[in-house]
Amino acid sequence: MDKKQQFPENVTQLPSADRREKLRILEALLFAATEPLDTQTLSHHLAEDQNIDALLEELQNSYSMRGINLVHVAGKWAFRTADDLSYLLKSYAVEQKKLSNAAMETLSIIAYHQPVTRAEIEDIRGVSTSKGTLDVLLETGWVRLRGRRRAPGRPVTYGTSQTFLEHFNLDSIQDLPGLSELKGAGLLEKNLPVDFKIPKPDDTSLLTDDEDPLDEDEATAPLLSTDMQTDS
Amino acid sequence: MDKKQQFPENVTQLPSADRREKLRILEALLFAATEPLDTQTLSHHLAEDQNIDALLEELQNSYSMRGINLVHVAGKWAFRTADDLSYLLKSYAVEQKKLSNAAMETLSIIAYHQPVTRAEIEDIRGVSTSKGTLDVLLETGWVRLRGRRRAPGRPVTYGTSQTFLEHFNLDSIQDLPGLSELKGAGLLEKNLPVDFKIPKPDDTSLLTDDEDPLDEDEATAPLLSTDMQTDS
Amino acid sequence: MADNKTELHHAINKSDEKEQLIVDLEGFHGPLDMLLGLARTQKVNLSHISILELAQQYLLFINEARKYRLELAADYLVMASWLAYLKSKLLLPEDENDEDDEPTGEELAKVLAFRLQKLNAMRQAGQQLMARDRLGQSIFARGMPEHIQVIKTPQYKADVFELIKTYTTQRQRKALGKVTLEARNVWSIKEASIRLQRMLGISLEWFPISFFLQEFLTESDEHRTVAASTFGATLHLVQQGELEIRQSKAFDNLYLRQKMR
Repeated sequence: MDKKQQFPENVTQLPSADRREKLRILEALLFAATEPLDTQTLSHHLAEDQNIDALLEELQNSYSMRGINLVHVAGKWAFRTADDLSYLLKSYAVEQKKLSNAAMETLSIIAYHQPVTRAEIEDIRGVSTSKGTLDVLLETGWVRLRGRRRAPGRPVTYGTSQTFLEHFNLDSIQDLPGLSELKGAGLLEKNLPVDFKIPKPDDTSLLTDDEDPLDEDEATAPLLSTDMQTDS
Repeated sequence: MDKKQQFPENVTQLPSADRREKLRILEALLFAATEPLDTQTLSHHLAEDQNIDALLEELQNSYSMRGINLVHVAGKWAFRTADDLSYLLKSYAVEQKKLSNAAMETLSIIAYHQPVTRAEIEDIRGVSTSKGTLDVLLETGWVRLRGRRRAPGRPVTYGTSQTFLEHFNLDSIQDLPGLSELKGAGLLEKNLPVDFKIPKPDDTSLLTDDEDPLDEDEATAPLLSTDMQTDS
Repeated sequence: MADNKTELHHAINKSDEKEQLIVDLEGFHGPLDMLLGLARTQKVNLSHISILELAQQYLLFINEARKYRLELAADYLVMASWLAYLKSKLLLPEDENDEDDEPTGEELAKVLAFRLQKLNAMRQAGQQLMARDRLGQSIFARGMPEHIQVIKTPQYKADVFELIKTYTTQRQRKALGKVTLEARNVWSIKEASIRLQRMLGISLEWFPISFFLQEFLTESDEHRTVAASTFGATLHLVQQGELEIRQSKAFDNLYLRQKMR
């Protein structure tokens, strides 16, 4: 970034008043133009014997460290916001969204049954879970990749995160109601089969006995695609 | 405050790399837009305690000799091509319908006498306003309906807009050419050059004491016909 | 327009050359504009203009125009009569008696001079405005603005009840298997009796009850409810004395007919 230190100088060091005027002209033409300009168009406005390429290069240098740059695209010249400042041209808006039914079902299964693999989720739901559903859940930050099940194919295990607890305003995952509470609240019917069980949810970060840690790169950048290959 | 100890309050003492980066940001923002930006909008993108006026002034200085200038227009900041280079840019000029003499005269009466009613305009011009004078001005966006005069018939009052300032490259309505001379000569007085009470042209959106707000539908769709009925 | 005015001045200065009076008034924007045009012939600053001379010129013009039966807008005629009044005030010696009420000729002249100056000032201001470096005419904004792009980040919302409810619903659905009931199409007895009466009206002969069900026989899932409610309705209508019913033996066909009255 030592180039930045030259920032204020550039124009004042121009060799001659004439040359400076030519640079002003090029600058104004390029600024007001509604499309990128080629050197031929630009040179119409300058004395013929001027070396326009050298002038444009000089102008490009003088803008190189500034908030806008003079760029050469497809043989034409135009001003553009400096790449590193392109964030200024973006405004970020938050869009409130509801989870799809499938995502909500998957999330609730992950919450109660974690650590759980995609195949296990599908087994509980009785339908296959699309890649997009798990993608969305990972995007919410409520679901995380925990590790890999010690089983054929070493499928990834899913669990809920700290963010999950924060969003759902839970002190701990154990605050999710169990079987008797759900029945008491009328959320489950009384005549369920005897073997109907609700697991005790557990989001401890310690891996369970049948979990292996994620591979190193997965742990830092949990790409779902990695998981998909193994899990499906 | 820790911050104050770490960063000196006075901007001129800021580390130059930081200051340069702020200048780049302002430059990029002002370059990206065609419409003038106010300091408040600009300061959203800078650390809060930055002295933005000093930064803008520095930017203005660094561009003062160039083909593009940073100008203060309509109370805001904008990059514009240098005025001495207009000869180059003639081909860029947007085709604009020439205003009739009557419309031009009416425009200056509105600008210098605002808020002003149609009857008052006619009084100064000594002739009734033909159709196609005020509506042409309203169409340019330079003139706007301000409110209604608290007087019999509640005539609509006219004034100039932000677009007017931008188009005529004025920082504020007080910068109208020859304004102080006209005021000094009493030529902006409504009646006789006796009992001087010098009005100041006023394009603020705040209504004056003898103005009422427009009715709701007029404010959103300023139809001249509404005015015709009441004003004539 | 400037040419028209010059012609007019010629016409007024040499009023015997009447042909030149065919100057159209459209060149002027009203009487004040015309007065300003006439004032220019005096070649003095507007503030030193001779209002009397101006009034005479104007009246001369109006008289000439009338001779040629030119149609003059009301604005011009109003100004003419006002100027005639002003002229008389300026020419006649001051009447010492009514100085309280009426403005003097001098004062009236001042008013006119002021109005002319005022209009002239606005006219010049308009020209000054138009001569400014205007945006899009002589100074320019960025030709290719880079617009702000709005990037929406989704923020998901869900609450814990929703979570639990979704969980229990799906677990239960699976656990209870096919027990889930679909909303069924059920015939009420009232519906059945309406239908029965309508059909019995067709004939006075005995008909098997199955005949009345024919229409529905194809849809097996509706058959049971229709049969049940039709039977119920039949009993009801018999009780009401609307229907007669007979069966030769148990489990044989039931026959119905409308009760004879």
